[in-house]
Amino acid sequence: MKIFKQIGIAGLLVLTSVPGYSEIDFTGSWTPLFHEDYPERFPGPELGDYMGIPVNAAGRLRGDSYDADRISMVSQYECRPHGSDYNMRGSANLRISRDLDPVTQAPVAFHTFIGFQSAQRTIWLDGRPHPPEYADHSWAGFSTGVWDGNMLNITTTHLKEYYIRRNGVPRSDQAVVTEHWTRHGNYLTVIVVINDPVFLTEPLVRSENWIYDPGQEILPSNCEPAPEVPNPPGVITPHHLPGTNPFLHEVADWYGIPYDAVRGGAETMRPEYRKVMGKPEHVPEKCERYCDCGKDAGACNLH
Amino acid sequence: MRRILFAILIVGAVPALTFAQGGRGGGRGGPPPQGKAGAPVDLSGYWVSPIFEDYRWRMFTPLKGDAASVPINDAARKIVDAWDPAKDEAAGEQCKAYGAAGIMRVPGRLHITWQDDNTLKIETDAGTQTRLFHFTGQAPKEGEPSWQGYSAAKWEVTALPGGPAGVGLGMLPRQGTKSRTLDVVTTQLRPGYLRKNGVPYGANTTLTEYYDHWSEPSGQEWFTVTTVVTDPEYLAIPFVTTTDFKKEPDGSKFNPRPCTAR
Amino acid sequence: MKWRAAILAAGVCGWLVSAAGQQPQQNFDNVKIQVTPVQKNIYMLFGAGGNVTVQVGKDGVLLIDTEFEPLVPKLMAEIKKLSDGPIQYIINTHVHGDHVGGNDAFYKLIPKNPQLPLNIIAHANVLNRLTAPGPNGAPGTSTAEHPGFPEDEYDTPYKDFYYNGEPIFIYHEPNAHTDGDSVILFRGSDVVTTGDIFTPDSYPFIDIARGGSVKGEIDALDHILELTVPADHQEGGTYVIPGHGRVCDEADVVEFRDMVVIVKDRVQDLIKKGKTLDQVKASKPTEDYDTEYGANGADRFVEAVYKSLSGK
Amino acid sequence: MQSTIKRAIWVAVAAVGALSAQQAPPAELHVLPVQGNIYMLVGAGGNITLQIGKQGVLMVDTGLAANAAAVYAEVKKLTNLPIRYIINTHVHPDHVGGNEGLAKLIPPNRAQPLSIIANENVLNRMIKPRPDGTTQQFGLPTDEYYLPFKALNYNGEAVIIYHELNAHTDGDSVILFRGSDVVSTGDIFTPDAYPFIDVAQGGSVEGELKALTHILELTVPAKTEEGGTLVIPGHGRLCEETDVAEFRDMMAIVRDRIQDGIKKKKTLAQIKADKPTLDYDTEYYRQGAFVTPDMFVEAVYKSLTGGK
Repeated sequence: MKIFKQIGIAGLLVLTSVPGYSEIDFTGSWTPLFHEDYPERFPGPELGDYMGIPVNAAGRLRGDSYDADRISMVSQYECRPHGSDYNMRGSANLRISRDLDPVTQAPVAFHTFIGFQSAQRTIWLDGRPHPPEYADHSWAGFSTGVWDGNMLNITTTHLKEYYIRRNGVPRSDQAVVTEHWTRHGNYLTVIVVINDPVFLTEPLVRSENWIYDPGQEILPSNCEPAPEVPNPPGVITPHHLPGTNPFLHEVADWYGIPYDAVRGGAETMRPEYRKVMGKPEHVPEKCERYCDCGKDAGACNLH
Repeated sequence: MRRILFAILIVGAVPALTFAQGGRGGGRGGPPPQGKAGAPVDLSGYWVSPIFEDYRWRMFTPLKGDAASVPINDAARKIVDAWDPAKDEAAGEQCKAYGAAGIMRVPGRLHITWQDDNTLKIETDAGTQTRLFHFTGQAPKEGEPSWQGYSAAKWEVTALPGGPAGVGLGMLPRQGTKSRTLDVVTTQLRPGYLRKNGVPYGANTTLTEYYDHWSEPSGQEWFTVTTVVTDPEYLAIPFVTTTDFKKEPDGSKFNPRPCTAR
Repeated sequence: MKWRAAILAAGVCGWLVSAAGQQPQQNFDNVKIQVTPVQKNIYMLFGAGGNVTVQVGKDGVLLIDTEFEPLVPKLMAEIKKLSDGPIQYIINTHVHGDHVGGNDAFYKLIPKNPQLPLNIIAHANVLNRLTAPGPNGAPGTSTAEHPGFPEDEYDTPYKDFYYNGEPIFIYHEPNAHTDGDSVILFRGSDVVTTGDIFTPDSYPFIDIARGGSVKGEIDALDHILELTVPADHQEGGTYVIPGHGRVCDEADVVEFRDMVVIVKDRVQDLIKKGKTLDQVKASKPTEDYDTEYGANGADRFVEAVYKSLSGK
Repeated sequence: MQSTIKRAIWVAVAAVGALSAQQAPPAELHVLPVQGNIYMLVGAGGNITLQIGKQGVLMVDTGLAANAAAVYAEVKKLTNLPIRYIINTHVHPDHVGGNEGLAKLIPPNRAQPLSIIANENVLNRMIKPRPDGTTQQFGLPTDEYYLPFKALNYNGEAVIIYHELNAHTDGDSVILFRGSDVVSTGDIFTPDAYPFIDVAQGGSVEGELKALTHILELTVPAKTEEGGTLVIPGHGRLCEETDVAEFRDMMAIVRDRIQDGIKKKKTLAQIKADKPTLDYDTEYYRQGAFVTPDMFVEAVYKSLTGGK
């Protein structure tokens, strides 16, 4: 009975409709694959490693001044979730859900939930405008998505200042992030493009992969800043004065890399840079740090 | 727009109508055209790969024994530890890191052209390699293994988790999404390296690639290739990476140079 | 980008305008008033100059800061859209012309009502500076010719009262941006208005000539951080209306506070090494912040920090 | 060690005394809606403050051990949401007694685990052996804080916990619910009984006065000096700023009288004989109340003379 009705309606509509296409569905639980930069993403980046970032002088000095104690001494840093641009590179699992318009069944929004610090984000698909410039910013920012075939193109504004790499290279609250999500079978590919006039000389492009993982449990995380020890007298925000950071050469020496390359910058990221990059000051015999991260699809042991 | 969408959703749910359009979903009136004629995006031109990720593994020949991020197994670990570039050179195998499973990660530029209506050609300046993507179906039975192997390509019809694209689901043929992705499956590979420092892949490797084209707000064109290396011999799970290529106005920076083992 | 420019412009005007709140030679004809609902009773209005905080409720309307005289009719029109209740309180966060410039005009526009008198509140130092004798013995401006001057001044560490169903705390922040800064907490609405102690898009203008100091500035920012309580995961909760720029919360104040502290530490270090002001400026102690807070404000900021630390 | 145990016993007795002034167990519990998210739960020992909102339940104090089950049942009548926080204003058994029972009754919740907060001095005292030699295992305030204040945001409002130095004890917390505009004082403020200044556990009259003055800073009355911020005392009725002012002034006046006596080299006995609280006894002392005028005078005297 119902079927006949449908055919009736459908027939009618088909006559009046031009070909259109439904969207890819990203909903479900996903686990990140760390097949690129595993040691950076977990257990964490080396200090002073700006490789692969088209960083400007300002961003580089912020990184040089960064003291990791900041996270524990400035209590407001303790419970921050990642910015939504960094989150797709982070080390927690991801759940994506979707709102549909009850009448048209057209997708209204995707919601992402990431276990680390309960990071939540909405990507609006209904064509709504972004808020005015004088509205408040957030870790997730304000995201709108537009479909291009099987690719969702996302634009994010209103981000809070955060970092591009967890060693102090910042991403400013003026950044505009564009993303391109697509899905191939059980693989989710997320391309993140960060445009930051404040700290980057050109867009930063990073692409991550997630694998479909139904049935995983993602719990909200509870976090309360709890300063364990008071700051040393006079210290409000720990940092290294310019030219005094003793750790900047470590990464070059540990991995046998020219120091200039470690400092990052757009010019160091072109293939032709290999011709001019110069010689490392120190080259170890063989790999000694994180050489087996991800071996047998396992975690990252330190040797 | 939503009206149309509504219509299509219903059409998708009605056998009589959708069979009439051919069961392969996605495009109407049977399978969509392949090859040059069916190209939903234009990948031809000169492209460069700026090194944003895996910088210290891609830009340099990594330290001996560094297999970080690759889900290798014990067999692979032995080969990694035994890596000796001199031996490879002596054996005339200095192109081991330039095979299909590794070449897209080698810093360099690509020149992509249509060799003919059914063959997309990718030339690399690093190692002067040539990959041919055949839109004419599966690999020949008796193929000779080579660095670049045999690549069967098709314009993806629709993304369907855990199944071939666009087939019917139960009684209802599937109304799919219009895809802009180029799917390439490469086999008949000569054993080579995923990384310059001897992280291996074996002869039974199947390389699956998805080429996705996108643009910056500025209009600057890019494509990202999602590479899935499946190698029962040396990998615990498929090795999945994404490599981003930026369009260049011309070939002035395309700089062919031979393979090197170091 | 345009937005930033506007803010900087306004900031600079604010600085140029004399304490008596005379208008800068600036045309406000095309200035549009933007209204942002912040939280519960609180709205933020912005045209040109400083941000205006508006609290509306069953009792009436409370304003913080008044921008420039020519903008007052436009501001008034927007306020009327939010509430037709009486305007009973005006609070000035500090003495600069882009924050007190509209006081007189508001006083004139607001209908007099003995039952509901208009209270204009600021720290005593704001009134003192507004009425202080001019240079070379020129007579001070009298409150007679400026009925909009804050004659309900306070000189205690804080002042509190209850309005529109919530407690309102006005804290004096000693010698921060000036010597008459007030930070206002709307405890029920959970919103803090900071005045120019906090400006997310530009370096703080530490007005040493009017009693500002970098130590007071940092103490004030730390106090603001004590007042703000973020909701889950360091976001939202207490909202912060800065002197200039967008609506913020605690995390934004932390970024700003850390910047001021880091630059202060650098300048302090250079002073210890016996560097002169010019040498300090030349060593670019704000290099990594200029792209964010505006290079054109850097020298003024560094100079203020230097003078405030060296006493020279 | 000996003295600690004695102290513990003494406090236990003290608490029961303070309680018997109001009613005898089995407790008859009453719930009074206060303002915003806040309810006052009376009858379990010290007053219990409940904050109930869209996220769950936050409790200030837990009453006597014997009443834990009854208190839990009462909370369940008000909401099915989980109990996320317990805050203890101080260490006395009529305020922390219910911790252990509640910690056992509250089902584990991975999304909103129970977290028990108090000043670190409360924890330090609670982990010491009890009179019977055993030590408490459940319901300890292991989310202790040591800074001047601790801030949370729960049920959509800021909740600020202030440490009041050496007031009623050395571990007193005053809690401000900023959105609901309610202050919970613990035993620093008890409108119808003399304060029990527990000198033995770090209390002092100066600290009491400072704490009461701080409470006056936190409270803002609405029109005509009434309403506005409401105050939940450690024991007794719901109050507001003016009630706290009355109490504070009583303390200050009695303090000054005794100080004067001390200046005149009077002994404790002589000062007691002067009846420095005469004009307050009818208001703050009722037959059977735990803190007698003499105890109050003695505590003030000891606190002013450094325990002599």
